[in-house]
Amino acid sequence: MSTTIKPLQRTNDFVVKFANVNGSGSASANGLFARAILRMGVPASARNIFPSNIQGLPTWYEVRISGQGWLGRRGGVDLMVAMNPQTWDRDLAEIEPGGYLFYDSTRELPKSRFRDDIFILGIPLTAICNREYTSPRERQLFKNVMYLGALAFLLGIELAVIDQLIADQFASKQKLIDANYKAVRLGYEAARTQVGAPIGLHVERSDAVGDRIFIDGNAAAGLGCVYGGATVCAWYPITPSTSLVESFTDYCKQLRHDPETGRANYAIVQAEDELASIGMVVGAGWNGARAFTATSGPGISLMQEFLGLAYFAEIPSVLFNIQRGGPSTGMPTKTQQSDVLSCAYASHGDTKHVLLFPQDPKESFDFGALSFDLAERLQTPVFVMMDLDIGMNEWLVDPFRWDETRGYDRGKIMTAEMLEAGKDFGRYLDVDGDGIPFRTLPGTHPARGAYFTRGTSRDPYAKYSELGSVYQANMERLLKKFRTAASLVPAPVVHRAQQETNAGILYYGSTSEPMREALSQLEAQNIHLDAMRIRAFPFNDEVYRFIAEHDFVFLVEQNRDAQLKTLLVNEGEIDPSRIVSLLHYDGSTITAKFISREVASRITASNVKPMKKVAS
Amino acid sequence: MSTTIKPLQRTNDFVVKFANVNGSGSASANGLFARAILRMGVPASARNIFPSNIQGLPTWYEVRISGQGWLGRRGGVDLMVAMNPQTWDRDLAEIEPGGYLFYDSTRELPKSRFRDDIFILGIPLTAICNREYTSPRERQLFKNVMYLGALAFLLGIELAVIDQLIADQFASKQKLIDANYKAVRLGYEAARTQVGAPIGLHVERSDAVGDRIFIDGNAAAGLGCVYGGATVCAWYPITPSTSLVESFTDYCKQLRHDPETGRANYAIVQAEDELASIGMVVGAGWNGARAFTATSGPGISLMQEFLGLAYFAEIPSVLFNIQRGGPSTGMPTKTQQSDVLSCAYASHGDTKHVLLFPQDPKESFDFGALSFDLAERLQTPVFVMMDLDIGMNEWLVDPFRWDETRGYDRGKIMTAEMLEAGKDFGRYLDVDGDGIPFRTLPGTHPARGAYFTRGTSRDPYAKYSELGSVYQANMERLLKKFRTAASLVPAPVVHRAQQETNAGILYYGSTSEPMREALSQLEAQNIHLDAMRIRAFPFNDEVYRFIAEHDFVFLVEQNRDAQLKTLLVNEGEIDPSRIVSLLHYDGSTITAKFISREVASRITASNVKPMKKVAS
Amino acid sequence: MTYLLKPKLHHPSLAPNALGYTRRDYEGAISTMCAGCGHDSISAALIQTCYELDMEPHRVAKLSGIGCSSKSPDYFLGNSHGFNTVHGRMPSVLTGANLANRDLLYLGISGDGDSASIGLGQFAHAMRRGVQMVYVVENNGVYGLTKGQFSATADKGSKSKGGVVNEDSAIDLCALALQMGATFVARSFSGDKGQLVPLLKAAFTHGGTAFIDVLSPCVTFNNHAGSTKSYDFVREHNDALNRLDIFFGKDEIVADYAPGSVTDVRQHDGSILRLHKLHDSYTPTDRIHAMRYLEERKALGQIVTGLLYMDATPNTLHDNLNTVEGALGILGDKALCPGQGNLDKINASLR
Amino acid sequence: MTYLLKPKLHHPSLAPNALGYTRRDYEGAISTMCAGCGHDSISAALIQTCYELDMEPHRVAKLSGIGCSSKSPDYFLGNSHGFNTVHGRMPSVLTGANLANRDLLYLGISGDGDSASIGLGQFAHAMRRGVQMVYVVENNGVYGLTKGQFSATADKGSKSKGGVVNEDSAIDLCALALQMGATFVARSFSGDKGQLVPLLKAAFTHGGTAFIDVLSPCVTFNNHAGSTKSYDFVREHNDALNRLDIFFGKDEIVADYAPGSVTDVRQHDGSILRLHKLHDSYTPTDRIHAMRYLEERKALGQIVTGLLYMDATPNTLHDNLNTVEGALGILGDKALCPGQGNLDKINASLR
Ligand SMILES: Cc1ncc(C[n+]2csc(CCOP(=O)(O)OP(=O)(O)O)c2C)c(N)n1
Ligand SMILES: Cc1ncc(C[n+]2csc(CCOP(=O)(O)OP(=O)(O)O)c2C)c(N)n1
Ligand code: SF4
Ligand code: SF4
Ligand SMILES: [Mg+2]
Ligand SMILES: [Mg+2]
Repeated sequence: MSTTIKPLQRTNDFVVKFANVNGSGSASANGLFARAILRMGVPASARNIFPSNIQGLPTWYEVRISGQGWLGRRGGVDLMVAMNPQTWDRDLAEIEPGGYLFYDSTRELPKSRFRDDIFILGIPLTAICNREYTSPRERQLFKNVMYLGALAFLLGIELAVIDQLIADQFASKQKLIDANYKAVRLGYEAARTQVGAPIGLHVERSDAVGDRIFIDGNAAAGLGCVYGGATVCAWYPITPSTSLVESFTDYCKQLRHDPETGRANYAIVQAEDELASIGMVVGAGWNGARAFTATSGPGISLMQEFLGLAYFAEIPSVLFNIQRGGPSTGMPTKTQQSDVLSCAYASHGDTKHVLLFPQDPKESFDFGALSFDLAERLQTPVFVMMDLDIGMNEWLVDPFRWDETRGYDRGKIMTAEMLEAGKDFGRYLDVDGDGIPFRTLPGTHPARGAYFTRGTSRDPYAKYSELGSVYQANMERLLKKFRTAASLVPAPVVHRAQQETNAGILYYGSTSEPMREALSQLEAQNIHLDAMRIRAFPFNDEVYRFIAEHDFVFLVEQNRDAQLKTLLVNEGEIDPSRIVSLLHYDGSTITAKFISREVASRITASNVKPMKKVAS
Repeated sequence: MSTTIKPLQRTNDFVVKFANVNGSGSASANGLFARAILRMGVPASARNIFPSNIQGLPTWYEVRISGQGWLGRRGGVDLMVAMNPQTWDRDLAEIEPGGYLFYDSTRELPKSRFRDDIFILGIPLTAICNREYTSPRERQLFKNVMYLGALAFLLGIELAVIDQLIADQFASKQKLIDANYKAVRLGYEAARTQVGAPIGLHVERSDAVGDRIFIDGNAAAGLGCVYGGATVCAWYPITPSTSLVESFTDYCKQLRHDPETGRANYAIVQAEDELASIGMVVGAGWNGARAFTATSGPGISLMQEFLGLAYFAEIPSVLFNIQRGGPSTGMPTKTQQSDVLSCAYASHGDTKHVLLFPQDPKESFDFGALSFDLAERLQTPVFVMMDLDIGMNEWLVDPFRWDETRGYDRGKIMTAEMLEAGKDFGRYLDVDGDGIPFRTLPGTHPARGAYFTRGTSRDPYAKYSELGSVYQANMERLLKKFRTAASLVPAPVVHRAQQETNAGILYYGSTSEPMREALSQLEAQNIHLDAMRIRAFPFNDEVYRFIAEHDFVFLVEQNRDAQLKTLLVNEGEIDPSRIVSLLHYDGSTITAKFISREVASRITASNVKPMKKVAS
Repeated sequence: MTYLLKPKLHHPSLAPNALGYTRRDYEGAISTMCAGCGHDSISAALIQTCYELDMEPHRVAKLSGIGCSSKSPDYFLGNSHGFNTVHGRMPSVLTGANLANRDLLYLGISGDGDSASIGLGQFAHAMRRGVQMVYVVENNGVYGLTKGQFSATADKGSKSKGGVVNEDSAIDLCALALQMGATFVARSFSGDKGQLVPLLKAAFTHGGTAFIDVLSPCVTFNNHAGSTKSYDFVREHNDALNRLDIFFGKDEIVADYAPGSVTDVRQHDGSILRLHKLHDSYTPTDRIHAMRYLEERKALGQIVTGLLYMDATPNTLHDNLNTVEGALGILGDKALCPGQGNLDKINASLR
Repeated sequence: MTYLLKPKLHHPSLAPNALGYTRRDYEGAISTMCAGCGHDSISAALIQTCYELDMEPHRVAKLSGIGCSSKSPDYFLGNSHGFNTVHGRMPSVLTGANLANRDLLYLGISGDGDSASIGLGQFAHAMRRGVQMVYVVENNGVYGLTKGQFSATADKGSKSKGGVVNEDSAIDLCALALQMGATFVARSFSGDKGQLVPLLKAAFTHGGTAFIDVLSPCVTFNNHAGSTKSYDFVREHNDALNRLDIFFGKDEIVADYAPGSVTDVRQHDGSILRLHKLHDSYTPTDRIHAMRYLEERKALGQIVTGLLYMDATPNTLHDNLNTVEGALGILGDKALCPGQGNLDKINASLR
């Protein structure tokens, strides 16, 4: 250790990263670690970095502890819990100078395998395990729990908090609880005896968490589907969307069985592929159910033909796209926002689809529920555009709320009574001037209101027609309907800079949390930006106004080709040179550091100083 | 007949439209009619307007005769051959005042069913047929040939020309030839006796056709595939692409059997669907064959997943997309250019694909052949973007030529010799700085050059990698390759206005022929436009320069959403307000009239007069 | 719900059925098939079936893929909702529709190209899931709508109109349906309404996954010599297993057959299927036997028609999912939304 | 083409085969499967097969879909070109590759999810086209890579690790392959290399469409009690039909068996398959019998393994297409381009 390096001293503001092997049971211990921080009232965020593999490959869990409440990924590591020899060198290299390395010191390592600008914390975990446990399974499992105990000592996490978490997790299985208690204490004691004193990174009780909850976006969205009244789910497994359906399934089992008969108020079918899952959703939507699927890029590609049908035949349907690294199989366990175009303009021919961009699990729940109202109101597919970062990581978010006075908006459905009363029914007739026609549900009336749904051109009364004028009028009505959509989808959210500025910044989805932090970092550098979070496509007029109000705007995206910019420029007829793209697409979670660095370099480079607004 | 209306008097400049019933055998007689005009040296173009049905629904054949050589659709009808009672009213309404109606007068019709501003030519075709023929089949077939004879008399088509065409068509089947001769003469005589004299529309021998040929784009593209060295074709039937594969099959049977063994130098497989057909193309392309498929919109949607694989794994493959009316099943027998976006950005994730836009059958042949060179050079899918209008209609075009000195460009293939010589092989290594790596073909060398192809991220040596930096470098190389493509694809074609002008007009594909005429019409109105025909995506820099050179440009497209404009604006960072879209998308063939009217109205409306260029 | 039917102007000879509907109430738009197309005969058989079964037209949902065959639902049951989906993917759409509302009767209409070529996967998976439906393939061995290419049911060695010989093995959709677990499998011929209508009736009342492969010649592209799907060929090689009568509660059951010549099977809804055996050995309740029989006869060049197999007590997808009675689609907010109370508990569990 | 092989540093005990390659020349990258995964045993069997068959590694092209199983081609035959395609669509890619170059040996590796769920259609159509290949499904009844959902080969009534019971009928890929016209159909078990390796050898020398369904337990998600694809279950219910020896021209054929206990079948390439019958009645040349046998044993809860069926003189897709010898992909401009002379004639015919 070079004497010039001082150990990092940080309270409630540091990053701990766990380097593990896939399938070694570390996830549970790591999760307990993050939760323990939260139970101490200190905000934290956690991210899994995992391979496309089941067992044996490297996997990481990165926890950022931030008393100030910055929940985005920070980058860099202050304490590395290096449990995977395969990635030792790489893991070591990531530690900040003055940071800490925690490792299993059972097997001695030559000096050369370490760094001299970091602090080494060796605990002979394997040796202790081998001493304390006999079965290989226990030895493996409790090693993880043991390092949790050691960290409790080193970072000052209250043992009572961990105990309570363990008790909560294993409910009434007292034997398991006791075994875990023991392992925690073994680790704690080992650290106390081997290291002697807590390190410079410290967790201190706080009340900054409030009533927030800790949940991943897929779980939240699955719950949103339950609250949104979804009754049919057809899906095909694909990372990172699978756990959304698992969440829906679990919550349905809990909340959606008829209290009297015990029978299910829902139907979940694992289809044979994504062509079938979207087909089932379209069939169910046509037949009056709130139906959805969850998938990722490859599934979206396979669904293209059906999406065109649903657009043109106007069938309500909801798709959750948990985006991962593309194209092709790409990086299936990494995060991106790169399916924006393939969803917005899905299918051959002229189409436009509604997209929602939740920023976190909370909005995944909200938009998840809302999407069904929109799909039925607009009679069209609605995409909830999440990503792996939101979907598969647990986030600290405000608790879910449900407005009990809110009823489901089932849209324009012509009932038997209306038909009986002699109301004129034309399936594709724009009666209200909003481009949205009425529909009837199959089985409504024995003699009226039946029509033939098809993907071919037809007249307002759903009669087959190949007349160009009839076709064109219908296509124009669909455009009108899309304009109506712009007023129904969630409006953008604006954060005004503290000072008037001629520059703005646009972003969407999981970029939101790092953006909050980046704006504050930039402010500290005296760079002021008005910020707007886009929450849906088609874009609300406010978005265009925001762009018009500023001399130029940045647009942060997690894809290579600036896909949302394409939509903005195209739909809003905006001069592309007024939008400066900041693109992060290597599959890792975007950081505040990345955003503020990119913005700052461009502001300097182009020598543009934030100026007074030209017009307001 | 109101006495104020004069009968139309036109020589080598009029439109004849045949209204028939699908499946009634009229196609052959109608084709003879068009060919007879051409054999008389008079340029003509012909279009089928047909339903998505096999028998019994209305179908039309529209022939424009133009001594001046305008081969686009004109609109309006000067002589209607109304053989379909179902569409009588509609057909009559289309005739220009002073025009002619030819019909089967066997059954008398009340006066009210006619118009009084047109000239009626009734011939009792059915009566004559019933008198002359006994079998119902003959009665139906020869009725068509008979009206051909009648038209010969009325329009002044030389009987000898028709006779020769019949002789050519039926080769040595003398009985058939004689029967057709007879029917032609029956019609001719009937017209002579019933009408008395030729009408005001007249065909006069000319030499304006030259050595041009009359062929549809699908036949031409199929032949282009033969000349381009395609050896594997995998396809699935879909209108309007099917006849492309039929053409390839026929020409292969003629030209591609080994002279010694009689065995096939090609393999054509009808796949079970489009997922399989593109899969086969990808497999064959990977394994060293020049492979293609032909399809239309729904097929393109189904191929999306494979297209992402082919992009990312860099597999040469050629797709002919004969575009039809979308979205969904849409208008399967109508024409559009509405798959531009779904091809250019096909598949989830960030992708960009090469598109070629032939203007007519001649270029369908040329680009068809060229596409294989491009696909192998660029190691990527190449789309030949035709449409129903080009693909399924016969056009008068220059004869096909093949440069005998030209060899196929097989692209960068690392051979056994190169490997043996110790050349470093990295499948995704950018050795030449053009973004294009070398590939080896399976079976090349027992110990070197084998690699594992996949759709997941990997390093330049094709080794699996989930490292963000490795992934990003590869994605950037793909962008570089795409820039290389811009310099290899066919350059745009420019027609400068006769006067300097600040306005330009862009167009592509089948819009070309009507554009030529529209430009001359506009010139006559003193509206001068520089015109540029875009022939490929990615866009050549010349395209951007052209736009920059003009104050504004029109862009004519046959889709609702201005899809090529989206590409232009997006890829070229062009201010969308500088591009004024003229959109024609009702499924009918676009006309010069439409273009010149739209341009003129906008030039007037915006009060923009063609001015001197600002800069040159 | 019941409604007073508005009187229509009917031909007086069109007698109303038990529900007061005439045959015309089961008709649809005018067919655009080629004159003589087998598909039109199947439409007629469906009209007759629904009329004679006293079905409420609006309780039927008819779904199809793309093709001439798949257009036909427009030409019958004009008072039923119809859905012409995409090529080869009707089974999934029908499955979804069925999930949304288990109370309607589902009729899937498809072609051999639609179900055996592009749609083979969806066909097979719908069969194995136990989706309650009547699934009819109008099988002509070609793609009619795209002008006569071979489909996957074209027999090896059969010739196209243009003289090309098919080299791929044929797919026998009945054999496949049996293998996949369909609980009612039959084959018939569009030219034999006497056989087809009772089979359709039995299928509609079956209560499980009912599949009928109906040979339906394409007069325009596959009715020539050398075809094995032409009217002549099918007539000549038809090997009918049995004839069917179906009796409902209201019917009087006539019983004067020679012993051994008929078998009665009671369906789950109480209706009785009476099978008049035309082949001694065949009982349509043995799935393995049915599969073998089909294969053996096929090897002899025969086309086995009739009821091949049925399971009188089928299990359905809804049974497996244990869904509530009635349509999921009409469940109200109360049944669906668990409210803030439950959300509070969930929130608490996430801290 | 022949090349001098550069000497590699080999363990001295690795004996070279007739071509001078050692076992290690047939190995691949280090496996990333879970320890104990059945798929790794199949990789090992493939390595042994190719080594013992004296195959030139670069004459093999190995293709797969997506899944744990489909990753395995990375872990053997590192000197062969490999193609990890998209989920469920390997059959079409392999077909295209085969069309391009008939001279390589094609090995398709897939999973039960890959081939029976998403890929069922492509699987079936590849079988019926007669694509020459060895198609191996590494069948574990679950989606391994996506963490243990049921695949379409999961048996009805079997239980997932989480205790959920599968309600859909299972797809038997061997039965389907037989129905579709595959000319070599076998089933084996990853835990029984003694059975698997000879079957693989026979499949590689078969010369037509060879399909082998290999039960390959997923230790992580489907090896529990209640599963019908666990090591224990498969061992207990394995009903082996026959054992195979394969003799090539160079081999001396040993013939000292009790009469009736063995059958010899000569393959198209002259190799002899010797079947040691374990069941009296079974001869693997009767397709219909094979299908029935499979179904009957399945009904008894048994897993039939061994060579189920083979046609010793298979027809292939290339035979049907009458393509030239050699790879289409390497035909030169001269063979492919008909030149201006022909174009002139065509132009003339179009005037
Ligand atoms: C994705 C897609 N591919 C191709 C087509 C073109 N297509 C329309 S109908 C059809 C075949 C129909 O054959 P079949 O199901 O046997 O019906 P038939 O016309 O013979 O009754 C095809 C290939 C299409 N509509 N969609
Ligand atoms: C289009 C598409 N959908 C879903 C997936 C996700 N996925 C990857 S592997 C797999 C299942 C693999 O199961 P199986 O073929 O049985 O292989 P195993 O892992 O069991 O060996 C799925 C659904 C995908 N890669 N692509
Ligand atoms: S083409 Fe064939 S299947 Fe289609 S309507 Fe005509 S006869 Fe029927
Ligand atoms: S998850 Fe199952 S199939 Fe996949 S590697 Fe592990 S044991 Fe094998
Ligand atoms: Mg058909
Ligand atoms: Mg599996």
